[in-house]
Amino acid sequence: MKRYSAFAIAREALRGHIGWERAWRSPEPKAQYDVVIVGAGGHGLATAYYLGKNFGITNVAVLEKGWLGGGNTGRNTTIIRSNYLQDPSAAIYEKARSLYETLSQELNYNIMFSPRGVLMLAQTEHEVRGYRRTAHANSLQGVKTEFVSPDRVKELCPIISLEGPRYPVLGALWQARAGTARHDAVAWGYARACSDMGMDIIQKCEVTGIRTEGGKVSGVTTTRGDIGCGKLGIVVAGHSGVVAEMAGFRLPIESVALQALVSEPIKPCMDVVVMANTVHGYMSQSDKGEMVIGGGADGFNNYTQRGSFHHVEETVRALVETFPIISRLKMLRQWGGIVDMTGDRSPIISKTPVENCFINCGWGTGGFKAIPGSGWAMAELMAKGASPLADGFEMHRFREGRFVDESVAAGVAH
Amino acid sequence: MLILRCPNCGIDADETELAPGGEAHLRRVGPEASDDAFEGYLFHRENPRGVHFERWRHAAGCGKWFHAARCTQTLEVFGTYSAQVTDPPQDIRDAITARRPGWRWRDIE
Amino acid sequence: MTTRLARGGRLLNRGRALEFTFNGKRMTGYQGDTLASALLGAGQRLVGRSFKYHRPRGLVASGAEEPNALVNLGEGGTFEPNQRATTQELYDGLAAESQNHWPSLEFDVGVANNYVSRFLPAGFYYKTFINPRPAWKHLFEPFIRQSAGLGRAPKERDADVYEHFHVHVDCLVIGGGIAGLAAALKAAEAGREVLLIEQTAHWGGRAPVDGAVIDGAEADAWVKNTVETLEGMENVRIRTRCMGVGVYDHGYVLAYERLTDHDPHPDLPRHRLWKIRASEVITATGALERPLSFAGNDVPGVMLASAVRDYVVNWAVSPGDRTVVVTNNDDAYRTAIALKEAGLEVPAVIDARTAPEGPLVERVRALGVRVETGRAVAKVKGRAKVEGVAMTMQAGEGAVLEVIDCDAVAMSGGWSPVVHLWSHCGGKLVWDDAQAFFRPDPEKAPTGADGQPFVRVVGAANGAMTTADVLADAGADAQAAPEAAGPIEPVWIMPQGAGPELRSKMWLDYQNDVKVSDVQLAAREGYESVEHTKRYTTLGMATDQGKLSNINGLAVLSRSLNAEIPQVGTTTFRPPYTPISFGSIAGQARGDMFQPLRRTPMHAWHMANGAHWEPVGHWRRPYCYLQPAETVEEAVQREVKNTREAVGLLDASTLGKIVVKGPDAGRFLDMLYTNMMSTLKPGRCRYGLMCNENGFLMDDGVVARIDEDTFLCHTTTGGAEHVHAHMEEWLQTEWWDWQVYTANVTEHYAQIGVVGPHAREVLDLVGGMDVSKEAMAFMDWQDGELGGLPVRVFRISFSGELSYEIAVKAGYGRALWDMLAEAGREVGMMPYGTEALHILRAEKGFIMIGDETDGTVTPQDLCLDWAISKKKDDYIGKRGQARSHLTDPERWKLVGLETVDGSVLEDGAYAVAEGRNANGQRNVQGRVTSTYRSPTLGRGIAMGLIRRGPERMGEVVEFTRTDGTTTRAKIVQPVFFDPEGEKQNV
Amino acid sequence: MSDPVTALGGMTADSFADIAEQPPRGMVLLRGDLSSAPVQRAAAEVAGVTVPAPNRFEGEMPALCWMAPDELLLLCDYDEAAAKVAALAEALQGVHHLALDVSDARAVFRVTGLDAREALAKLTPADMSPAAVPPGTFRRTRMAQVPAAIRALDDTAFEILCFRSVAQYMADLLISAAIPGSEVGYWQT
Repeated sequence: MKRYSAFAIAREALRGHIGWERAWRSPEPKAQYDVVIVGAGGHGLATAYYLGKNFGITNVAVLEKGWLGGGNTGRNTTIIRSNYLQDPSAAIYEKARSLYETLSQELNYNIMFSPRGVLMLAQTEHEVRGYRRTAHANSLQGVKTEFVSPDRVKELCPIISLEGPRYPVLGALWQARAGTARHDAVAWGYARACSDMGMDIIQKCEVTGIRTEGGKVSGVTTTRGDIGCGKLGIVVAGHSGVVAEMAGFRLPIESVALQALVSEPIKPCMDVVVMANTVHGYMSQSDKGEMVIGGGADGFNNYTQRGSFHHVEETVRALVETFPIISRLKMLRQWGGIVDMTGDRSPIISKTPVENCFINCGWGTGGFKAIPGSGWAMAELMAKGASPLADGFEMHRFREGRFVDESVAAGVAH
Repeated sequence: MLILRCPNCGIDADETELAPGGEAHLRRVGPEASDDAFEGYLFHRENPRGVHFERWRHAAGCGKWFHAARCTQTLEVFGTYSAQVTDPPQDIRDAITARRPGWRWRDIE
Repeated sequence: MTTRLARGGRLLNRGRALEFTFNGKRMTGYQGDTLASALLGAGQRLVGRSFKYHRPRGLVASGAEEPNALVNLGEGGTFEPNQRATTQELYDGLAAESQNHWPSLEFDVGVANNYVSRFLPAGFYYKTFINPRPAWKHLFEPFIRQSAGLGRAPKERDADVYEHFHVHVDCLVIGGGIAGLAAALKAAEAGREVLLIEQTAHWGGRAPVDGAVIDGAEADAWVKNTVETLEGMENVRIRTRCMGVGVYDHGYVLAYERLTDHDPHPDLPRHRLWKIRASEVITATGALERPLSFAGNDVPGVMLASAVRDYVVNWAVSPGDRTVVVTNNDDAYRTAIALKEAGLEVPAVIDARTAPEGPLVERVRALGVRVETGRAVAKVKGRAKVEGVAMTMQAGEGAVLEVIDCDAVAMSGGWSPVVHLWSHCGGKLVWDDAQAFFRPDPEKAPTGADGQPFVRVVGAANGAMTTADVLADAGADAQAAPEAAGPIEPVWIMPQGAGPELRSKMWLDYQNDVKVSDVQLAAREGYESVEHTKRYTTLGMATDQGKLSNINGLAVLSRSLNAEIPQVGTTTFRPPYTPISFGSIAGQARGDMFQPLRRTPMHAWHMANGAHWEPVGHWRRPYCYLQPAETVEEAVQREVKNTREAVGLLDASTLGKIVVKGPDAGRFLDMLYTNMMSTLKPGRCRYGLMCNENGFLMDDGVVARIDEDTFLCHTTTGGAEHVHAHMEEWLQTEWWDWQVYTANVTEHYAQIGVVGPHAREVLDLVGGMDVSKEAMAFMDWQDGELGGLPVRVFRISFSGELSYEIAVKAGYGRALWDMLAEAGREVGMMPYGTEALHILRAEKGFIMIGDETDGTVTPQDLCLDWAISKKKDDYIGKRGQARSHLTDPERWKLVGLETVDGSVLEDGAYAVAEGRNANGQRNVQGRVTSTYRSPTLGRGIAMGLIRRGPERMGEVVEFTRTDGTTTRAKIVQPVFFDPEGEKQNV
Repeated sequence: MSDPVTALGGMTADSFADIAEQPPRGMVLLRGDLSSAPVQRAAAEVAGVTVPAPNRFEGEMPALCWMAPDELLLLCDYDEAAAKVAALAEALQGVHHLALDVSDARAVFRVTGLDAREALAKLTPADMSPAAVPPGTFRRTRMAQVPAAIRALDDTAFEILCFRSVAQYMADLLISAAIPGSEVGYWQT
């Protein structure tokens, strides 16, 4: 793989950029792989990457029914944070965050991780108590957060209206090392690195069936023929239920539409990410200058990548109230993705009733921030049969009443 | 933005007048139920890409619950019906069959 | 230079001159001008700088597709960035500034990027700025952000107001060109309720500009007649300045009406967002002309041929004195004709086609215009303005045949139907090879609630490109002379053999500076999906959302991949069609109307008596009542002490009150509550717990039995609606054969707590009811009269004090409150707020939903087993509570906590345990759920959940502190005050 | 005994539609099987008007409003509410039902004017066209962010019922929806 660098660009510039090689190969599928990953989104590609990097497993195919990174990886609001309440969540999101910090260097692909800091506003006494609780928990989890005063909030984000007027800002949970990254680049960077390790990323290849022998997975049937595998990882987010059904087991998952939108680009006016959960809105400003805004999720099963407009309305209403200056900005584009929600809104990284078949799903509205940690844990689980980072996220936790419930603090999972 | 006709009052209700209630025709299991049965009842929701039966409440309206048969891929509504039934009535099933021959939901066809 | 022509201008009112400023320079235009036409008319060619290379940019288009002419408009509370000059109508006093340059539009240091552009190819930032790591955050990213971003950020709160409007129609027609007018008329004549909307201020669209002849008369006449006819019909409504924003599921359409943008007014709504439910949507949104990709096609003065025509015909502005027309189709010849008719010079028409013929071509030749065929533009001469074009062979590689002097270039690469609205809700497209564009696939229309198509496309938007075809497609009875037009010849780059040097000067996306060479690079690097290419190059991601660039970019991509255009496909069309203000989306929901604010009947009294508010759901409750020179903390401590020592007055109106009645009411409540309610005696009260099916505590409150058939259930403030809905859900969807009716009567009553040693005296002073120990025991309730008002008195206590809760009809709430406050003076009564309430209950070890519970806590965790009936074989939550994790003896359970040093534990503090888990996290053994400074006991008290807590009385555990140290606290019983309950039983 | 007060003490506002909070109003909630003869008879006798069809009301005052398939709202003089409840209890002895005085639970606004319809259509997603909401309609819906009921007295006069605690919010909404000059001119006749 030719390394990317300023020098490489200079070299190519002088010869009309003819020397750039493909970021990833587009091979024909082989008949058999050690591991097949279904889904070439961030989580699937990261799983493949860490299988190779951490466990030397490189005879791997990543199958994608559309184009890589084309699902929720390329549709989210790119927030990266790890200020979660429960131990299992804090562990995997903090692992992800710390991997993000050096991912550009590791992949030799600039994913533009921007540790600009995330503010979660506390606008009721209940939220104040909730975030104080989270701050205490984080201090024991090795996650650096602090509960800051309204003055500090104003300092960090001058365009916030502290008065509310409806829900005065009483403080905020501040994670300075949280931030954002360029979502597409994360998928592309992992894809390039996987391809470079000799893995096959096969796009426009839809899995239509899962083959098993004696309760063990033996391969998949696809629109591009049968592909055998020793182990199978299902990492398909919104379509998990559909693929799980092919393998013959059910998931505690429901798929709903989640929306996001951006404004037209303006000059920098917001250097941090702000989440206002009392009024249901969060916003950051992209490097391009767009205000990036996350909307709510539909309350009904939905496989269209369109949501209901009233969620957009509620979010915009909340943000105009929180950031009065945006009222005269314009919405440039709105879109939707299909997210997979579990009973406790926390993910599933788990073995399945089918031997050698593993599943990683249920990230709901918060998957992007977890990609490196999720891939790391899934790879370890698939390679070794267990991973401390996956502990607590078993698919059967619900029958025991063992939830990883983040909604218990004032926080919501975005 | 869905519109569903509330079978209780006949109003074509805007989605913002309604409250979604999740999967329809769940059978509550009590203290005697097995772990499997209880997990199934509380967490294993149908999540089909296609024909689905679900519950809604006409919250900003007559306040009553009702059932809807809907396609989760096209959002086509095959019909709405009373919440006081344990299975989809025949006319609803027929309406679905007319639009989606060979459809299946749980053990219902 | 460019000038306003002496004659013409079909949209102008020359009688009304308007003053405006651009970058502080005073200019004059006319009523009917857009800001764009006025700028051009005033000789202002340079209107902005591009996003990446900061290249000088002029107007390219005349409408919503314009990528360059974005301005900062207005100031202060009415300042707005990125306003499109071509869609902003001119008004007197308009003040605009160009964007994205420093220090000035004419001299912009950012243009440096342009000279190093070869070092900034598509995606260059993915390949560099990688090392050293800190540099990205501190150096590269700030630089990139600063140089991006177009318009300025507003500084002030929006001075304008906005509103929504809901309508339901049979037929919504979007687009007021001749197709839309004809379709609307057709639908109206069929007797349907029709709404016709047009985004500009004018009806007719392109037809009048293009000299169409309908029913033997000029298009303008037909348009005028048709509009008058429609206006006269009862079942038709028509609106201008109203744009179709997006088409959503089930016939939901958003439209954006700009009410005062053309004529600012401080008091009237600026925008109105229409929420339309339409049985049928007809989109007649016309087509957009495509640029041609030749080197230097972004130099100011290079415009779309149709735009040149618009400026000349509509606004009598000449983009140039000598305009070269470059085309691959007949339509651009109309521009040559329009220019000649306006007395302007057309040095040449450069047509890429080898043998164009037909009436338009002949007419141009007849006008003596030189027509060069099989030719192309090699490159445009000039940097900040067009100085000429170098002509070459389209079939060749760019060898210059001749340089033709000119000061403007009118280009046409053909037309693309506007299919956005068709596509928003799932409509699919087909590639029309003959006309070289995507048009709606009638077989794959968006479908509605009934599964049937609900969107129809007519006119140019549907691929009908001549007036006659448009009218026929729209079902018009009107006739237009058939216009024989020669076939278009797709030209995706010009000349077709152009090398890298030229290709790196061919702009596809003007605003984002995406060039042919960038798309080709993306393809080469494997970004083969059209979505990959879009995201890698940012093609079509600018504020024009690729209206000009998408198809050209797509064609270049498919050529690079040696694939057919339809195989490559388009990117997804998403709303809005053009950007709409956030203000319009928020509508009226701002300030006081942001959310409903619920007020109790005593709200005004609280206001007048120093209430320090706390939002509780949509309610606002006094957190405490501030007296002069008192801090919040002091007020709370005073209120607690006074309630314990004298008597306090509490507004408890927000507590939920639900009547449950029927033969099966007792049985029903036995299922809803963990304890037994059916055995409650009329006249008595019982505290109850409510769980969800998971077994987690959901709500609590006092249930009073009114009579054999009737119960009154109190809920928490937040629980009222929720619990009522919960009850109705079970009654309607599970136990519909049970005979039970419920009613939420929360708001019918004001509820007032009189709490403290002197409570009974206060009630006696008001008079009317015997509330003595004998007459009313603890947990009794009675109907009666106080101060002449009918009341219901509950003798219940959430504080451990002698306490009465008095319910009175809301209309009398304030009256009763005033009487009690007056009477209470003698015995030192003071009102108290929610925080004092919390402390009072904590001192007694009473749990608070939301503090001790968080959705994962069971009654057993809170040692409330006494409130869980052992006799019942079922209640909601019983099965859930039997699951292994919920019966785990290691669960954290409720205890009291006493700090060893008397200090106050921090909110949410965790109890640390030995060691770390496999992920390196410190082990924990519990947490604080409530913590206060108790004025009664003069020290910190707390409740918490501790592993096996009740078994560990007396043990000392360590709790986290924000400063990193810990506080030691002893595990004790949760009841800190009056454990025997003597005070409440007096 | 002092007089009862409404949430806003009878506020009024003149916008393009006139808005006026109504004085205390007697309201009695009746839940029962509306298809059963005894319930129909009792309701009609006590109210003095016939039982309305779904989404309709009968009588301006006293009136019966259709709330749900098993719920009516009886409107009467404030002082008569208690007596009506008693009368219903009397008439429905042995019949499963629920009758309650809820007079103080709600606020009532009257919105009148040629364009009153348009002011309401700015707030509710319900179809407010004359065809969909003719006189006699009782439409329970959402207005902005709160549940409400619209009672169409005639083509230019409507009553809005909402919960008492949000009366101020409703008043603010109605006033802002009727800013003079912001008429839409959609249903003007």
